[in-house]
Amino acid sequence: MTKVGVITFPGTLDDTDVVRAVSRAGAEPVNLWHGDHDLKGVDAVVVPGGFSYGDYLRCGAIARFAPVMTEVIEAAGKGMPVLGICNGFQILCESGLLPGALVRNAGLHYVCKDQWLKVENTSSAWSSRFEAGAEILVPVKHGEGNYTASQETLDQLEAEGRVLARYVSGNPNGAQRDIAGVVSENGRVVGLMPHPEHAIDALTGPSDDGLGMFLSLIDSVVKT
Amino acid sequence: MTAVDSYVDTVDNAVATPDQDQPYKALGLKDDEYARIKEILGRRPTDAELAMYSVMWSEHCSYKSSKVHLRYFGETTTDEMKSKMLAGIGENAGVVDIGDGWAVTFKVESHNHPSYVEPHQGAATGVGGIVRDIMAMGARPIAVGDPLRFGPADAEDTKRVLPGVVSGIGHYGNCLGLPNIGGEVVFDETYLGNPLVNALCVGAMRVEDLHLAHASGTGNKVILFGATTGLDGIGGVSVLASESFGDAESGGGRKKLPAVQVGDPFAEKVLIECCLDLFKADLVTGIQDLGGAGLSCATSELASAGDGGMRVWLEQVPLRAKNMTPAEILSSESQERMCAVVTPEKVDAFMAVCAKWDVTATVIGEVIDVTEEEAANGGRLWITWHGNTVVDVPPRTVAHEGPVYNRPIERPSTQDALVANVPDALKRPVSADELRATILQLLASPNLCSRAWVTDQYDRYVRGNTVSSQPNDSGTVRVDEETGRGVAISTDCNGRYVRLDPYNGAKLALAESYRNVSVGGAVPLAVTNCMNFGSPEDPGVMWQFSQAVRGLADGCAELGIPVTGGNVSFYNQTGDVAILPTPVVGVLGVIDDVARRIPTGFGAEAGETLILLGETREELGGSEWAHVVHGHLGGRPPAVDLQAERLLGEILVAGSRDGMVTAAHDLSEGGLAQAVVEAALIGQTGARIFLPEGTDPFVTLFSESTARALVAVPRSEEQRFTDMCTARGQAWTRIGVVDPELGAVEFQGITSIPLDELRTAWEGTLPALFD
Amino acid sequence: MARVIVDVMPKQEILDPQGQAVAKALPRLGFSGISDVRQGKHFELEVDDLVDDATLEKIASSLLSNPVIEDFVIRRVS
Amino acid sequence: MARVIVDVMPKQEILDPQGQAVAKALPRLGFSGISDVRQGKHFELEVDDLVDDATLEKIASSLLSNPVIEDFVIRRVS
Ligand SMILES: Nc1ncnc2c1ncn2[C@@H]1O[C@H](COP(=O)(O)OP(=O)(O)O)[C@@H](O)[C@H]1O
Ligand SMILES: [Mg+2]
Repeated sequence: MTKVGVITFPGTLDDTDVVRAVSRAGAEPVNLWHGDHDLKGVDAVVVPGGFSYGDYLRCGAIARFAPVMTEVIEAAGKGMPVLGICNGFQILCESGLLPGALVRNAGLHYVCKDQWLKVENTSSAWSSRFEAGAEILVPVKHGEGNYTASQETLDQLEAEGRVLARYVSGNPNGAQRDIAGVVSENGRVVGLMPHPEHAIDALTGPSDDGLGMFLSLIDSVVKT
Repeated sequence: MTAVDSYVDTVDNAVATPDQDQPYKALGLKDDEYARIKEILGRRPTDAELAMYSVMWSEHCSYKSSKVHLRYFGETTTDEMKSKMLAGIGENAGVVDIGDGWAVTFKVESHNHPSYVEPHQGAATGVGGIVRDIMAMGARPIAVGDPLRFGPADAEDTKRVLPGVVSGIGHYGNCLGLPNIGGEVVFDETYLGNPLVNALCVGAMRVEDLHLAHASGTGNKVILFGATTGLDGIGGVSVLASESFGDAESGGGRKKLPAVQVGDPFAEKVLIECCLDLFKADLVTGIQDLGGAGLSCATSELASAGDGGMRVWLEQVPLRAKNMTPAEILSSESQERMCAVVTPEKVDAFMAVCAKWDVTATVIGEVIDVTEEEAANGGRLWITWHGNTVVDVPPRTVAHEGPVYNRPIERPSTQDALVANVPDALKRPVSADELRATILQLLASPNLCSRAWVTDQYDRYVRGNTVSSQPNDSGTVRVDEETGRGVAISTDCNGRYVRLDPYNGAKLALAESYRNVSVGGAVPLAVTNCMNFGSPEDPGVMWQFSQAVRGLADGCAELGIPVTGGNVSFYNQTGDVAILPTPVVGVLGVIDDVARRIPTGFGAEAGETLILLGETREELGGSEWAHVVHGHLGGRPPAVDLQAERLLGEILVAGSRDGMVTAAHDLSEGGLAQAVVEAALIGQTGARIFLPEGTDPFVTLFSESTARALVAVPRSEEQRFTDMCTARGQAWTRIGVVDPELGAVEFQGITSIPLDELRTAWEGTLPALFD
Repeated sequence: MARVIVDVMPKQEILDPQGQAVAKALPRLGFSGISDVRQGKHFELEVDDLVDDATLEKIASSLLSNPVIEDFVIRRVS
Repeated sequence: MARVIVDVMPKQEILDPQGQAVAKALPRLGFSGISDVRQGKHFELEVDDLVDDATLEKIASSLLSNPVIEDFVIRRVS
């Protein structure tokens, strides 16, 4: 069975939800602790949302230095699929695994709402189950999700098809070019602000559209 | 360091200087209260003892004005009502058995004054405090809520207070990873200068894991863990509940300190996880949160709830400010701290868990034996500071034997005129255009418009168990993922109704909360409350209070559900003008499978029939219509009929169990018009309403008669559902159909209003005021 | 035109969780010798020469800082 | 012991919504003559005399600021 590591930092909040989503997709979740010095043989890693270390200083700035992140950065370099959701996305940007940064929402408020996204990249390790252009409904909930990068970086991301998804029917945070998520050069590392783990069951979320990301991962691990 | 700072008042010193002047008045104590302390101790108190007594004997901690009335809750709770109650009034929070081996604990608390002074931090630390109360019961906090009240929406100060309060609640709750599943936002003139920030928390645990705050077992260690202790909120508690609000000076000649605390939600999140690990490993004998009154409260309550004896080495307390005096350490309200009693052999394991979470933990004392004589006098709490005794008191006299007042009560002479001022003569909308304009005016009014501006700042998804939250009538969370068992909660209070009739107004708050829980398909089980009132020294306010307590207690007895806890906040007034009496009532219900919850929005199936349950009478006293359109408050509130509420609840639960009902929304402020429009907007579907023949459209649309709900029933279930209603004596009226094609809400023969227009009216108000 | 700087800091007696978080992180990252960190806000204002000190004082105390929990310092830099 | 100040500001080309919100609020509160506001962070560190400038530089660039979006200035004040 595909083993997916789910990291818990002090202040991580959505780890239990990611664990639930991973199991729901048919993979085996493995809890990883911020102080761990190895990845316990997992095939992929999810860095969940929350407020690691209180998000003091800058979101993700302190978490990026945790021992487990050293392992994640190294494994990602060798092609291990890594997904950063929300605070996890912020941590991956701070770690340099993904380009750009996430700054304060344009409206200056924390925003929790159901958000439509358009999936653009369907070749990454986390998005192969989606049709290009598919619109999915997934919650966003963050105060600093405004994606920012230099114009060259943005142009490059678009040219290389590395925009994972964009916000449609309204941009909740002012993100440049409506970017909700991006993909690394090798297509293995993905970061996004919306929470697919909160859209795996219409009982507790707005849809089950998010499950596709975890199913995609399983496909990609089986393939490699 | 000044000489004053370094001076420490000891018991020896107190004995030697019996006539020394003490600033008891500045600390909020009255002459006779000070005399009583001297009598208990047989000498004058030390500074530290005086700080302890003053803070613990404050209105906020001792309930000295409310105690005689609150007893009525106990007197009216029958054994049968208690059957599901595992802990009740007197514990940190009430606990009820919800089945499948699960227990749920819940409580509302006020943080009104601090939130006026510093809205963001005041509200944030309010959330922090209630969450620790829940943890002290051994439970995992699973959801929060926030009943809020502010001055007029367009008042300048509301622009300062509301956004700060909302960001404070959001920030703290969001960082803790607790879904916010409900609350209230109410505006009224009387809350200007006295905003009400009540915070609610729900926790869950296995029945066998219930922890009560006891310090028994001689030799057991007392461990303080969590944040370090600083100068925050020194004397805050006595200031909070005293009329001299704002000018408390702490002893020791220190410069005036802010009476606010700054919270660190990250520290609290870590503390939650740490506590849960400690509970899981069974390392805790007793546990108590540190809230108002800090260590004074925690040590005296733990000691008096146990065998009565405790010894504390106060210099062991980790401090974050320099030169703190014993009195300051004992009264500090630094946040994110807990106190545990641990058997000696488990101390190392306890410390190891704290180390894993990087939580500071320190043994500060131990449980000691008391002589029979000491036990009879209230036990012994003995606190030293570098070897000198600074506190030596019977803890029961601190924690439980504070003054009790039987304050004068008098029905205000103005009450009759208020009740006589009925709304009958107010100009009513008659023409179709007038009715249409009134529907839109009410829809956009601050008390009825969409709360999304507020609730979008709260995480409602975290933990993945939220099955219903705003804008539904009640918040529902799954407790057990295997069985789907869950709880629903709602808080309500219409202060205008309570103002017109405090006894029935409190019952009406209970009725609405009960209804909100049952329209979601849950069975109401238990009640909590937060009594927000003006000054208890005003006999008219005390009349309101005593009436409201009686109304709520009698109502609970009638419904057969117990009050398991609550909170009282007095002195919410500006000058002579008190707030609307606001007994916020929270009802908790249980639903055996959350998958069958009933949503509020129409449209799960096209062409559902809309049925109005209950009877509509002409009841407009205290109504939203009178308030919004005429600025009028007078007459009698709607009649309350709890038997009818109970029947309505049973019908809804049966409808949910048998899959007969696809949506339900209760009728409350704003009446039928508001309910229909909300359910259409939430469900994003059109609907056609036919007003029953021979009725006055204005009354049908805007009356606020109670025990009513609007339900959507699939056509295939209509016969079965209405037969059930008829058989059980539930009044029902077929009142319309859901029509997805229509794109509007049509009140037949009067007006049809497009959904877009309704949405703009409903959603535009708060953003226009606060963005 | 002048540039005015306003630094806003949490009052000494008030908890500063942000500063503490940084202080705790430093040794973990291998930096030693930093005994305390406090974190506040730094504002840079482009100000007309007509704006006097009293006005700046008012702006700092009423908008840029919260006097209940914060102190501020104003500097004109050019 | 020395006190070291690090001011971290959003890069000029980066949108600064917080600063803009302040700038917009000023005229509403009756303050005129302020043409631009930018908001950043202000750190005060108590630093051992042994900590050299290169180390401070590293702390500021690797932890206190994010070079993608922020610039910083270090000052020793005592
Ligand atoms: N301060 C708040 N925090 C969270 N939810 C809120 C708040 N105020 C209102 N809500 C939610 O918005 C919805 C509408 O509120 P309200 O009109 O007061 O409900 P009702 O009339 O059914 O009691 C409910 O789901 C309620 O829980
Ligand atoms: Mg309702």
